[in-house]
Amino acid sequence: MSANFFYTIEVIANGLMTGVMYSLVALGFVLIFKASGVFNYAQGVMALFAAMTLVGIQSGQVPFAHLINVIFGTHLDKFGWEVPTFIAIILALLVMIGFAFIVERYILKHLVNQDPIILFMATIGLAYFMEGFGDLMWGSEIKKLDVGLPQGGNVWLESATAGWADGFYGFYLDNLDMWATAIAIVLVASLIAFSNYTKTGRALRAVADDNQAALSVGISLRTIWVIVWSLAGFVALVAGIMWGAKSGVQFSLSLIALKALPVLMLGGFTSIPGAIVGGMIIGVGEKLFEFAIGPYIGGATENWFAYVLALLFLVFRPQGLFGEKIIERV
Amino acid sequence: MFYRESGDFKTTYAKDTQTFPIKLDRMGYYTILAIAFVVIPTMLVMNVGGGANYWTNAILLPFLIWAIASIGLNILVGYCGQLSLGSGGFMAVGAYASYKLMTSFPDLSIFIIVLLSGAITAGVGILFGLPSLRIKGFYLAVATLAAQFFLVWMFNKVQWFYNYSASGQISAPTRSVFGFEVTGATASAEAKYLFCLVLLVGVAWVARNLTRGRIGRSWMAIRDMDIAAEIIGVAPLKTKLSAFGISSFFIGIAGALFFAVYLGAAEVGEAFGIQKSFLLLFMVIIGGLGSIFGSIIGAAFMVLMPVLLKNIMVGQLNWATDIAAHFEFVFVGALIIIFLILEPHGLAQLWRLLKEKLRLWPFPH
Amino acid sequence: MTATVIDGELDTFPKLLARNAVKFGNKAAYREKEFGIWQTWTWAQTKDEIESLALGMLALGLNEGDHVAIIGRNRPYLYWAMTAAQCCGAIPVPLYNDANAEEMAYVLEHCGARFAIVEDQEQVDKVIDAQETVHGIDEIIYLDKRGMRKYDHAHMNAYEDVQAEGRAGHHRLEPIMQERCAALNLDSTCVMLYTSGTTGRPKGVVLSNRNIISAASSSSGFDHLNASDSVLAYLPMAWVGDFIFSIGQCFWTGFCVACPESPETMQTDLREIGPTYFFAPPRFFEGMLTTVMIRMEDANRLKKRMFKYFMDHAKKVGPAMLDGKTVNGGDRLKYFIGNILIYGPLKNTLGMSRVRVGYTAGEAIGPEIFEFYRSLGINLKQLYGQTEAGVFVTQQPDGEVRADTVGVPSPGVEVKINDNGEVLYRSDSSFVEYYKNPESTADTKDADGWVATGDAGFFEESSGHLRIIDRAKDVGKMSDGSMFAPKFVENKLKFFPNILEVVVFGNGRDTCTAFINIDLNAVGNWAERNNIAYASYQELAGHPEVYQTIKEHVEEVNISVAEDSMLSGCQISRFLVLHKELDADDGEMTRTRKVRRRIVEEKYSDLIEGLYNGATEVSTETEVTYEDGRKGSIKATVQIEDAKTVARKAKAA
Amino acid sequence: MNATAESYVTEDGRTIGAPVMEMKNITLKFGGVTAISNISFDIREGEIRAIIGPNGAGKSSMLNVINGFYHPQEGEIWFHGEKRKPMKPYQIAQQGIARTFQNIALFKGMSTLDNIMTGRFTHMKTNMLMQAIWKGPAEREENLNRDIVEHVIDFLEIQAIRKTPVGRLPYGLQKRVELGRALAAQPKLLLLDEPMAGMNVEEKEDMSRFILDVNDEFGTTIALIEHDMGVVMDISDRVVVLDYGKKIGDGTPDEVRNNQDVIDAYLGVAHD
Repeated sequence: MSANFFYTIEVIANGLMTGVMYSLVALGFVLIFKASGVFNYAQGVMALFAAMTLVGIQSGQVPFAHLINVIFGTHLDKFGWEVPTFIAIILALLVMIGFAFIVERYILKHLVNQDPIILFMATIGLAYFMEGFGDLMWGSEIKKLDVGLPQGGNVWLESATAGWADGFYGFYLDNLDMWATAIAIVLVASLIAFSNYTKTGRALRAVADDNQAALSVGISLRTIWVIVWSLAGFVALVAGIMWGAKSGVQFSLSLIALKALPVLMLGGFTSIPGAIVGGMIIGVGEKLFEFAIGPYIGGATENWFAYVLALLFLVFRPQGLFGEKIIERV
Repeated sequence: MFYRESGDFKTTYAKDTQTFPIKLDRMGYYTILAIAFVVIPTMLVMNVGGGANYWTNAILLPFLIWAIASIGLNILVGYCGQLSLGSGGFMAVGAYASYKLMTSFPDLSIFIIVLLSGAITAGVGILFGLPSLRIKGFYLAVATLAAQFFLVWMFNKVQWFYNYSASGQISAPTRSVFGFEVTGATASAEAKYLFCLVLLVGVAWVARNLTRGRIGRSWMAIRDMDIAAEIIGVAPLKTKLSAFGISSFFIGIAGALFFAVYLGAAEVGEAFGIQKSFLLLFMVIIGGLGSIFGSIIGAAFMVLMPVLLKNIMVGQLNWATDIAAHFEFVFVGALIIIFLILEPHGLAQLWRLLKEKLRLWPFPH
Repeated sequence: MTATVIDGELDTFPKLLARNAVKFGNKAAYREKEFGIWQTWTWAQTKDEIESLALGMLALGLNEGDHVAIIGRNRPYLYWAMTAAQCCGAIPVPLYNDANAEEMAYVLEHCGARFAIVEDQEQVDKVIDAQETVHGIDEIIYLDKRGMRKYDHAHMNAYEDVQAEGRAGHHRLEPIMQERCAALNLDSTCVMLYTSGTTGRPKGVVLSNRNIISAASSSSGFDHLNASDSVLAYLPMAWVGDFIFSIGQCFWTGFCVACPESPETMQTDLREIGPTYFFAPPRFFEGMLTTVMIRMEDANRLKKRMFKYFMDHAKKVGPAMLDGKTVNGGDRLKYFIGNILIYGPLKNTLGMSRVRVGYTAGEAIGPEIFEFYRSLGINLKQLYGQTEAGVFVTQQPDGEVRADTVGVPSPGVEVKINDNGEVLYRSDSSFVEYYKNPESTADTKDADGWVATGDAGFFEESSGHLRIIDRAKDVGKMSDGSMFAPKFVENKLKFFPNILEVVVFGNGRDTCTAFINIDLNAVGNWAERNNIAYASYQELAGHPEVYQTIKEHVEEVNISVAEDSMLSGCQISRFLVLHKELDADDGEMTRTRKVRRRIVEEKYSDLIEGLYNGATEVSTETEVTYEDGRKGSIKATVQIEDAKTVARKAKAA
Repeated sequence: MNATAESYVTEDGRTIGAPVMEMKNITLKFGGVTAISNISFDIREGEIRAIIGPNGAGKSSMLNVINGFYHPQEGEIWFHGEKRKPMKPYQIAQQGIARTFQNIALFKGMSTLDNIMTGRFTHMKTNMLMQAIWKGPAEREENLNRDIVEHVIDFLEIQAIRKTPVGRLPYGLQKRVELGRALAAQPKLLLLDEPMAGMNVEEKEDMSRFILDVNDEFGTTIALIEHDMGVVMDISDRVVVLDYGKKIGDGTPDEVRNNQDVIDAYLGVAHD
């Protein structure tokens, strides 16, 4: 066993864990798409916004402090208290639920019978809006997010595996990544349980299959939308915490979230397992590609690898890995 | 109100299908052309108000160039119904193509260079359009992100594209048309302006011609109902690729101008990042999907609006620039949503409705 | 007055055609909206088309003096057919294309048509139906080939095929045509037109070239019509006015005649063409004004107020400005602004912005309606005329236009009033005779050439303009001996947009009463806005609120009628809203939509009785004819309402 | 050529020619489901050929096979005496087969005129460069085709809605515009999928008249699916009856009317 083999294993493991993070964002897309047919481009920005809100609440920031200051000439900054992490998470979640209400009330309601492509473009607008709004509310500087998750490499694993081969210094895996993976798995499991074993969950699935059927069950479509957007907000919050803890809360977070798009294309827009498997494939694929080929072509291939992979994949299987075959009716 | 159409009747199909069938519109069109080609250049030469360079750089050039790009994207999205988020990447192709051509063939007229850059971009566009046969809707939109990220990465990493310069930047040497310098540091404001204007008028004219006839109808047929289009003999792939090609041709021209005439020097990630793709998409949505006129006013709107916001918030209210920038995001985002809800066909449709009202005046309908 | 001298060279239509083809060779003669654009024929092309058809008909054996029936809506081809018939020495007889088979059969039989040139399958079918009883129609030529493939073509040809044959045989046939044309002169029959006739069967009015050409030339001179003018031909081709405009004046001056795409698109086509010379019956202007008002109802308040403000101003100064009277600068400026904001756009949407000379005739036009158009700056004038006169008896010169007169005698026309108050005229344009009807001819036209119009009227002393009161035989006396002029009152009532048609009774009685037809368009619109549901005309007509509105109109008219001492006895004391619309298909009106009073009186005698015996409602049953010719009947209980009248003023000493 | 291939003249004087399209032993399956099973029939030049059958009988699938949306697993299609290779729908359109859809498939964003102009697509040849320049060949071609389209508009009596966006038209008119689009292609074979579905009696009469006129004036061969038996029996020359993907009758309206299998299928006799 050469060191290279173990390094490859390490890359794969890292890829898997990154992939889980992608999946986490992708899950939000899938939830909304299944229930309302909206392809929510703003999912990434929602994660960013959720993370910013969390940090803001946690650190006792005064919302819109900059704006209030320039308008009224005040010098507001912080309230001077710090909110315990758990309570801050609950509050941030409430904000995201409130946000879901607003989206349904002011946007979706008015776009009910529009083309999917129009809805998609509306969510791009929403993404822009939220990005500006989040910056206005909490400031645009890079923030550090600490919810008490362990950071840094796992020393135990590294030292335990060091020396398995010549020139191999042991597996380097990030503690946070491992935690994130665990949380993501719990989240996915609970989502699946939710949609299979609760009344609301079943209603959500009914809506995905047939709007009329759902109406006959007696749940209003608008309620469903609020629920799924709230759920998506929750998922975004979790994703935001993970990504934010890893690389700080900043604008690029919303771009990382874009990676969820190729994940979805691979996994299919309507499949939760698809989102997970797709995330893994993308995560592992891009890390391996960078590891194996990156150095020869200038590196930073993660920027595009996922998209190109998804593109090529789609040409041969337009419905994605788990999507249903599209039959054109005449 | 101002329309007097009675007695303005058509005796041939050519007159019936002309671009401005109403006399007043025709007159308005000629007036705008006269202002654009005579009045504005004169004012620039005379430097009326002393801000010729500011006006050219802050408003006129960006407007003209974005209008070209916007017409390009509108052909793909508005006419052919293929959503693309890769426009920034295609602009970059135009920019780098023009850079390579300018540095490789110093004697070539910049006019030819710009057109060639467009042609090269068209080729790249067609390549990335190939999957459109199998992928539809926002699947395709996401797929075009591949073009965006891959192309930007490529221009960043492959040194040949920027002639191995240390900074990784490209900068435009001085080149001229008919003896007038239009690129480089010494080019005059009016020369740059006129050069871009001529190209915009040319692009708009070609776009109008393409969209009014057989090809335009085949694009719209694919957009409105691809199955029915196929049944009357429209070959889907060929049609979509032609839209990708033409669209990218225009976007490539815009990219070349954006780099060579407007920026002068550029770094790919910054100048042609994904934000540019979205900006262009917003121009098309706000201006009006499926309207050449809409593309132009959409570009005007998206160029003017930030300048205006900045002037008000930074210039008048003395706010910090970053707050103004955040506001711009909020404003643009809200505007997009509002337009999609209230008027999915954008400013062009509002204009059409207004015109319809004026034509019916004093009657309400 | 002297008649216009007709140049000997231009005494027939083939000669006028030849002149125009040279003089106006490349100028548009006829246009028609077809296939989406205005197809245009120059005079040179027109000549070729006409002659080809003439040659083709010669080949089919058309003889001198034959009658050629022409049936269809206004289309250049059918106008050409008229001249083509003349080129063969035959006489064109245009027929009302909406006539039913029975009416058509009568006219075809009466004129003894040998050829029929018809528009389409529908008209072909009518002619074929008529052929069961009418013999002597040897050839049918149809314009539209659609659906015609299966017909027996032994004596039937497509228009273009006839033309093709004519072109093919032009060497052989042209000399014959030249010969026939040369044989024509001023006294040859130009056209035969059937009067719709308010009573009895239609009569064929024979008009010579002298009649038509003198009428065309003097009227063109009167209004300075010239080759740059244009007109929209949309009134029935069988009507004399259309013949004078679309053939007579058109050939005389060389102006352009435009035909609409279809009757439904007439308004749009009018707007597109924007004619400079326009004729329409009062009914048309009335309908148009009603539409304007209805459409303005939905405008926002600002626009409505603006409209009212400027229209009020226009009423004040518009007609005066049109007549060239002095108007002060401020008013002129205000009118100028109004012209930009309201009048100009309004005229434009109505298609009237280029109208230089507009005429209305046939019936009196409401002063408000008349003033409305004049105040907008449209030079709308009135004329008085009839088929027998080649249209023109009197007309209003520019600058002397009023709603209540019909103008001065047209050039070359002598007019006098006989002892009974009946208007008589004499001119070069007066008809030759009624075809195959010497008694009627003698009744109407005396040995000296004076033609009785059947209308009562008088010359106003102050202006020298003629005023028409009513049909001479309809002007009667009430039981107290005062004058009964129903038309006078009817017209006043008809000026309300809600009222479409009125019939006033009272001859030999103490009081006047009336039948009223509401305008379904205007009242229906009102009902819709007020959430009043109705399923039929009958239901709407019987609605109490409608009655109330009509009652207000009637009372308003009574006040105005009372002001005229001679006619104040004609106030309406009781009225009813009729349960069905008066209809030409039921014989209640003529095809030109004039009420046949006698038939109405007979048919609704029970209702009239109710009006005079004080009943508050009458149950009745009425026979109706449906569009497809089936007969049926409708039952109704009609309400009768009283209206306030004003006490008579003491008669002026 | 055998005896059946010879042309004959109908009672109303139209000439019906040899078969233009022959379906030979067509079988079409979706997964395990057999939509069409071993069906053969032909369509003769100049005739109006109806395909009828209860819901789910495979009628629409048959039309989809004819114009290339579905590719049958077995069987041959002969068009104008040649065996047809597997083709894309647009290639089949170029061969002169046009159709209308059961659910209106107009281009919603375009006017009536543009919709029908699109029907001329296969007849227009100017290339992209000429189109871009417009003046010259492209404009000439456009105007020439406009003239043809205007004749179609005139034929269908839809002049008044020429420039109206089709989305604003009532259902009956939309159907007519769709027929116009197919007619503009001047097809050799016109397929109509339930042209009268959802129409009232008057609209049906109009549509029947148009179909008969198209056949009569232009000699267009027409194959149509229609549910209204009265209309089918009135206007068609021959009828083929499908039931559960099988052909159960084929012949003149009279023959079909008296066919026991057909009567059973329509009266709902149980299938075993």
